[in-house]
Amino acid sequence: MTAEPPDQSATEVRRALEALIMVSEQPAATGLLAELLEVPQNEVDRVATELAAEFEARNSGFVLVQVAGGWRFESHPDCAPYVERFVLEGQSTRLSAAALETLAIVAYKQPISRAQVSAVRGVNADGVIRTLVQRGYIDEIARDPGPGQAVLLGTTREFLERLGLNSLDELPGVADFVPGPEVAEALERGLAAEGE
Amino acid sequence: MTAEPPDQSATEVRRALEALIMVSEQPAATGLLAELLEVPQNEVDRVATELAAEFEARNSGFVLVQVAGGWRFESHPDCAPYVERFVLEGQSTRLSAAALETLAIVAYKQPISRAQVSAVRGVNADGVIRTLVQRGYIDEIARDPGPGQAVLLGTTREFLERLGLNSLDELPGVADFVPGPEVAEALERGLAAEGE
Amino acid sequence: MGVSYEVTTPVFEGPFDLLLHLILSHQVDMYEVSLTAIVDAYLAELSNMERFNLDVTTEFLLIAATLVELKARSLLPADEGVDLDDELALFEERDLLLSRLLDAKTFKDAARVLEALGARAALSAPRRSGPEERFWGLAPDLLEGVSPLELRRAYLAALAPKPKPTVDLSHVASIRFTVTDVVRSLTEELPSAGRVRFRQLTASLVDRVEVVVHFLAILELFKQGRVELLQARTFGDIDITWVGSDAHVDLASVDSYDG
Repeated sequence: MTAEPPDQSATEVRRALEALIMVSEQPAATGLLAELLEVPQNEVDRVATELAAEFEARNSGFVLVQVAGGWRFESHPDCAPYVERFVLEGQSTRLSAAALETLAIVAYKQPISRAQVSAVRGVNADGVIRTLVQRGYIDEIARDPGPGQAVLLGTTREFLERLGLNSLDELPGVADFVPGPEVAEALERGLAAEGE
Repeated sequence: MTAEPPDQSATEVRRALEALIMVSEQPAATGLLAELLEVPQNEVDRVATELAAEFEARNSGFVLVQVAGGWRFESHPDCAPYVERFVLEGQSTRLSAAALETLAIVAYKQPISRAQVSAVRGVNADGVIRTLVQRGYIDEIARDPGPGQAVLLGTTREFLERLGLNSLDELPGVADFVPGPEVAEALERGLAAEGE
Repeated sequence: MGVSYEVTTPVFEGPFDLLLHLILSHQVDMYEVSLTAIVDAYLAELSNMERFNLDVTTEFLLIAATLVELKARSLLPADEGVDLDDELALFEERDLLLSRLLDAKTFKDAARVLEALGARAALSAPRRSGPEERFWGLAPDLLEGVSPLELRRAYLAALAPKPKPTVDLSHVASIRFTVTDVVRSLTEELPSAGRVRFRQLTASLVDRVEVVVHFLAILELFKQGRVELLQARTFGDIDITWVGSDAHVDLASVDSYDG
């Protein structure tokens, strides 16, 4: 190791990174990888990003992606028809419209209490919330410091993984969804007393 | 697809093979791969062997190897020191409360299916079960004779040794404890659900 | 009215969902749309709903009441005697409803994006096989320091009845009776009273929801031809006159509100 060529250690970091991500069951956290490889975190992300591009350029059947704060290997979306036949996990039942809307409310308004979710939905949302908790999308993340100490809900790490997000920052801003003036106008007109 | 270049389907087989081996938890059996890719088994072995050479030539941190009648990606032996540190340090050294509860359920209720464990815990327990299996504390010990033939889990010899027990009979008794009706129901429901 | 509406989705998740659908589906001829059409459509949907629980019903009724209030205001001739507070309260009510509708629309659209993200992510399966067997032995013994008694404790904890997720009823708890209840009691009281004013009838009620329930009960009796209603001016008091025979009031049809 004493007379190693200048880029030997770069190669070693690259290989070790591949090996570690390969054996990690969860997305391999950037912080942990940096610690094990004894390089700065941004170096981990830089090398991994390069690798991801290399695998993509090679037209690989797998991709290296950054998800929930870590790196992991996944099958390439193009190969979904083959993988679906093989992996049972991919066949998990889809969320209902009600569950998706409730999930959106929790994702954008977290931390949020059950009562607040119900208020936004306009109907009691306890049943839907229970389903989302059971399926691992959301969980209790805090307690309201107020007198009632209501449980506050938020999204989980698994939520990020299932949506392929690295962090909540990657969710499109809620402002993107706020209805445009024409919808607001239509709604307002719908509620306007005629003859005004 | 009508005017596809001559080696398009070869590329597709190669990519699908990589994808399938990447996401397989066990070595991907050659026979199964051949079936999914709709090519002869010797073609699977030929392509995989080529791929293995390609990854080796690339000086990858992982290798593609043939084990137990199937193919799988493994970390490269050169990278073992990093993987060892990862296994030693990268993971928690204590069982989480959730993992301990799951282990306890398996210990006292064996043989028990994954679905039943999840039903009793009220959340999906597959991840925790995988960890417990890898640590050698629990394992598949039977199959449900029912229609679904669900895998049934039980504790291992290693589990007994680590707890300093000679046999399961030495587990502290819980006979005086009657589970609530919803747990009983969860156990029944879990079994029924899996049989579906 | 000339405005036909089609309900494309038979199941609405809540009053906002329904109202949103009704209003936005009228968008085609937006300038023709009247509140009356919306209210009629909403109430028609409401009466089509057969069985649902108290929670759902009250939420739908609250919105219905707001709509009816808005409608009533538009139908009655303007009067300089209108109470400014009442009018402001109504505007506030409408703005509140509007902002909740906008919220509903926002999260409906956000849900679609989450769904698309999830669908895209589902095309890839993650690698989860973990370290090869040869490394397993290196993993720290997670059972170190765990005694059989602790295992027993964990088992009992796992099987202990979980605290049932409690249904937060604070927003409906004040409703101590249903529309049916009120219809029943009014059929008993009104014949002897003959004529009564709505404000008099509801003077003792504290919560606005209870007033709404009474209002709906009166409307129900009106629909069944048991009472006549007279409101002299916008937001004025309503005179309720019992005209019904002693014949049995059809409570069964009222049941659709709270079944």
